Amino acid sequence: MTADTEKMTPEQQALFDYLLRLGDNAVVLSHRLGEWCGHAPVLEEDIALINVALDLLGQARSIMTYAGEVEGAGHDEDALVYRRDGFDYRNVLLVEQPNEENFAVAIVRQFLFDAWHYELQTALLQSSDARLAAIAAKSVKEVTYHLRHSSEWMVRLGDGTSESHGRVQEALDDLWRFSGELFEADAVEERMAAAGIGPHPQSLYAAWSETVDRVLAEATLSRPEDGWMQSGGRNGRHGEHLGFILAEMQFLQRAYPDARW
Amino acid sequence: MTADTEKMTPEQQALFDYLLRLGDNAVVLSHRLGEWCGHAPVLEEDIALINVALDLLGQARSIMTYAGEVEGAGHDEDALVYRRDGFDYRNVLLVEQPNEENFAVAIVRQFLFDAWHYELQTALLQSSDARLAAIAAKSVKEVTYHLRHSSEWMVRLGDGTSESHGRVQEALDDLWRFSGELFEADAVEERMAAAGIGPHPQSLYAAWSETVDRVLAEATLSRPEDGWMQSGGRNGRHGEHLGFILAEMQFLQRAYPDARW
Amino acid sequence: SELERRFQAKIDADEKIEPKDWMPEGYRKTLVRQISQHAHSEVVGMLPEGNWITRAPSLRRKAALLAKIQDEAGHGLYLYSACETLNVSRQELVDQLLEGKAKYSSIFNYPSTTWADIGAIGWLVDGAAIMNQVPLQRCSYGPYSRAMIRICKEESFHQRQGYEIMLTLARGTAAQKRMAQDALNRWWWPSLMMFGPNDKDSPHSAQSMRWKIKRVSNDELRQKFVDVTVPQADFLGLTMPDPALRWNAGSGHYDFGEIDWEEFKQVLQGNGPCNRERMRDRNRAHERGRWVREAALAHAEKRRARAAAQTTAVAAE
Amino acid sequence: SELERRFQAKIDADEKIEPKDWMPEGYRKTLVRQISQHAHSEVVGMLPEGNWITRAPSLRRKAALLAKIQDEAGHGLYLYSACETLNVSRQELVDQLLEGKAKYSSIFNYPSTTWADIGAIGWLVDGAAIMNQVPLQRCSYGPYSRAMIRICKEESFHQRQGYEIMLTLARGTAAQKRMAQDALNRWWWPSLMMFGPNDKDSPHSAQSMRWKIKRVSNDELRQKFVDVTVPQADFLGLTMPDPALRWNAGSGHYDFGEIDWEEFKQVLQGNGPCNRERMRDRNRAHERGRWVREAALAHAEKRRARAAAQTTAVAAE
Repeated sequence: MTADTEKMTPEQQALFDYLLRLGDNAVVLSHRLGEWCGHAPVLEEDIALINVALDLLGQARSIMTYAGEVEGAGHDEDALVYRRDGFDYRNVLLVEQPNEENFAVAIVRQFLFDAWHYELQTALLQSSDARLAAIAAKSVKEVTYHLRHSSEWMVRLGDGTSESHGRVQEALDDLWRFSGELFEADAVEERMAAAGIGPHPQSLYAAWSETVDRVLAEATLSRPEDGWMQSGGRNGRHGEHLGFILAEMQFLQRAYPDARW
Repeated sequence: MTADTEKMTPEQQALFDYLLRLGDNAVVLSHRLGEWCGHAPVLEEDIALINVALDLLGQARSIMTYAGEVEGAGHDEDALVYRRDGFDYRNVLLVEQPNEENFAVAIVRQFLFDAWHYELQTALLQSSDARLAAIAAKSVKEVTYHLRHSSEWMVRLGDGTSESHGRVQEALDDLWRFSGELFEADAVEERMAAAGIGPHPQSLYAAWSETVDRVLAEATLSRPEDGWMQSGGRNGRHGEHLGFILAEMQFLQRAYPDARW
Repeated sequence: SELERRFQAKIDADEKIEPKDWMPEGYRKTLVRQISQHAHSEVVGMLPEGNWITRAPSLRRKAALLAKIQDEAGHGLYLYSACETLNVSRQELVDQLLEGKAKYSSIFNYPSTTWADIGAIGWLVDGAAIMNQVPLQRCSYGPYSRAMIRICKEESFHQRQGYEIMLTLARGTAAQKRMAQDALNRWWWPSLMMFGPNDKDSPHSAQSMRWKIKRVSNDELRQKFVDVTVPQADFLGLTMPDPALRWNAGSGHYDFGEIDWEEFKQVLQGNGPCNRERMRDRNRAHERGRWVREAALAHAEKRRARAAAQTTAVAAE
Repeated sequence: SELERRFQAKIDADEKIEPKDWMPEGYRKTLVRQISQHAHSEVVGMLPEGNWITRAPSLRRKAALLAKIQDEAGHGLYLYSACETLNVSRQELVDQLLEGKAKYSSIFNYPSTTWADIGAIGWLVDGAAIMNQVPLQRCSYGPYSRAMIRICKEESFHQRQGYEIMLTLARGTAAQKRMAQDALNRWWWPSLMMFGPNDKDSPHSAQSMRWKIKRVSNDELRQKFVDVTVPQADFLGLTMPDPALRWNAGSGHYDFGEIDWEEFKQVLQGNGPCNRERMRDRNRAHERGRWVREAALAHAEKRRARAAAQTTAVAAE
């Protein structure tokens, strides 16, 4: 599927891109969480990780359905998720980073994302786009729980044993370079902000940063220096992992294009 | 692609099945070897493993091309490899077993296979099927090298350090249950043997077993007891790994069905 | 003894035994074995289904599958809790599983190789499980009986979902229908094996029946499952992989072929297609999670110590 | 000194320096750095291409890709050997790479995200590499010069294969053409960066030129690459991602836009999209292979000891 965007107005195009960014973040992070299934460190955590995965999947479905309507090319949620190529995916790089069978990586990735996602969904409650505001009204409750869950684990692991402290600090140092992309402004984001549809990305930074500081302090972890930040995912420039995610995720839909499931 | 086999005679059908068994073994083992690329324990071994992978791939191409002709449904090598479903794959379970990022597993899997493959290709030199005999004439030289390579590593690892000895013995104990399938006779194999096209599978056992004993003795490794043997791969009953192999391998052909590469 | 007599009288009167009640050691042991096997089965059962989460063919199906597996993890938790009321810790039970000393349902030693297997597992495996579990809602041990009531309700939802996946495939393209038939072929016999040995080969049953831990015999349950399932397969337009299967008007039941008990035995002995993979996966998850569990414990300990220190400080003021 | 004078005279006369010849320490060091960087680049370069082996879209392409990567591993081996003639062990060089002390071509810190990248790497990256390497066939150091002759021959084969992949895509479906254009967009600028800083910012070059280790300047090579490659892109029907690119009839060359030297600097400093992944992959392979290398050494030692014992025994008879 190549997005057939010829008939959209520039406003619709920007909204469509914006929705894909939101939806793809949820799809890809949900996929990474799903990879833990049956392999979490403790049964309660299998349940909790699936819970977060399910919430994100639900958010993705609402957003993608709406995106398909905005696009107006007859693509439903599955068409957008299962038939779109990697360079049309708009998720931030953070969420596609692999689990490495390392719970510390999963938790740090989740925490950096949740702290941002919470601010984003809270801001979207005020969206001038009624549909997005309605989605946010449901999402914000879920995301509140996600952030609590990942924050608690940051604290447990950071202020646990010296091994766990070392592992979570290492994961934090490693993934920090993907945090900058969350706050990048570009034409799409500016247009959404101007129209009152979404918050300006930079407007979320102060609250995010405060959450991070507060949790890291309680977790006795050091906040990494802001070095060079990786970016590109939101414009379709991904790392090498996404292709493998999609090969797996999309296989059945690609192999049996005429089937309904 | 579903094999459309209605027009084949029973002899052609048996030959087609037999060729798929040969070809699929080569395709799948070649895939597993390819996964090592850039991750081998030493640069010389990157070269050696690629070499084996390339030989097997070349054999697969000759065999699949022939299989497509026997089938007579217009499938070329790529159609047979890239558009066939998992339960139509006919490789033995041994070759689909994962690398586990463990060189001992790769070497044991290869050695058990090579010791059999060498006997098979040697026997196929006498095939009443001129095409198979010609393929064997080329393959037997390659397989001779493969067997030497994997045998040498069995000895190095078995008679190396106590760590390497333990690792390779563990891999051997674990993979041994897949060795029985190599020698199983069924209607297809019996028919091939009766027609002088392929050796009877059991006729290869004595020589294989002797090779195994000789190499294990030199490697100071213990031959595992023959317990319950796993089987099913040659009849399309695979483990859970093959689906992931095919999702990756076939993705591009499945995603872009109208493309040529 | 008098205690035993009163215990059995209570059971005979269909009253529930509760954790603080006296019970014979045999009763306790049998329950621990049975409930923990059931708990382990829920946990190991997450693996063949989890295998398809990343490849589920639509978002709706993916969500349903995730939710189902989440339920199973939840069932594992209730059942471990029910077991803990019998004075055995979850840690001990999990160790028994990981060391290969405890059993789990042998059906989970078969691989899930196509998407249709997710349908077949729901339809047949959950179907057989419910057949086994419905009578256990009336089990004499209170905590187990109550866990079963909750579990059965969720399982029957899963079973309907599985059947609906099969129906979609069976009414779908030729490739989908072939996938569905293949899954039925592979899962039918193992699901019949889920009811255990024939009654004549099942010596423990009599005592369990008296204790009302087991309430219906293996063969009766199996027959009931066959009778319910065959018409469902017919409705799907799929063929049961049993040439001996036929309606017996005289008995009012379906006759069916002989189960391959050698296969059953081999799977129980660890030689099923995936026994090693399942145990390897569980053991790896356990090993890789060790530092996390240790951290959680250490942190909880630190909090307790800090809270205690604070209390002392406040008290001293 | 007299030695230095004779050394330079030999170079000026276009004679080769061989391992046993006297050479200034600076010459040796410069060569070790350059050759080992080149060797490391071959090894790290296996990763972005190896990323597509399991997904190559046809058996023919898969075989060509495997063979290409095998060649690169072989180049790595020759180059480490050439380096070893300068009294430095491969182990030292590999350790320098793994500890992040040695460089490798920064182009390999970009990800290969679509199949078209395999085409673009062959066409552009190997194309730029050849442009750099052809003059090195005339390098003053014998072993390096001879390695370059062999390597250049294989590289130009790879380059043609890469171009052919691009051609197939560019003549293919709309989706394939889009993939090809996307790959060109991503690889064009990094491949121009492969020639290094502008001559005015490349202070080491003068001495290297005198020593005939470097034979043509960065900017000259870069210009030559642009001049050769632009018509190839035209033939493919693809658009160069450089609005400033145009033919300059006066100079007889293509003018092109300014390179983003900040990006170049960041990638060199370890901030490219894949620097961490590449080093992590190499380090993991090295760690996971440690027991294998130890076993091979231990076994070789045992064989030597046994052979020696046998010789002694035979001699004693």
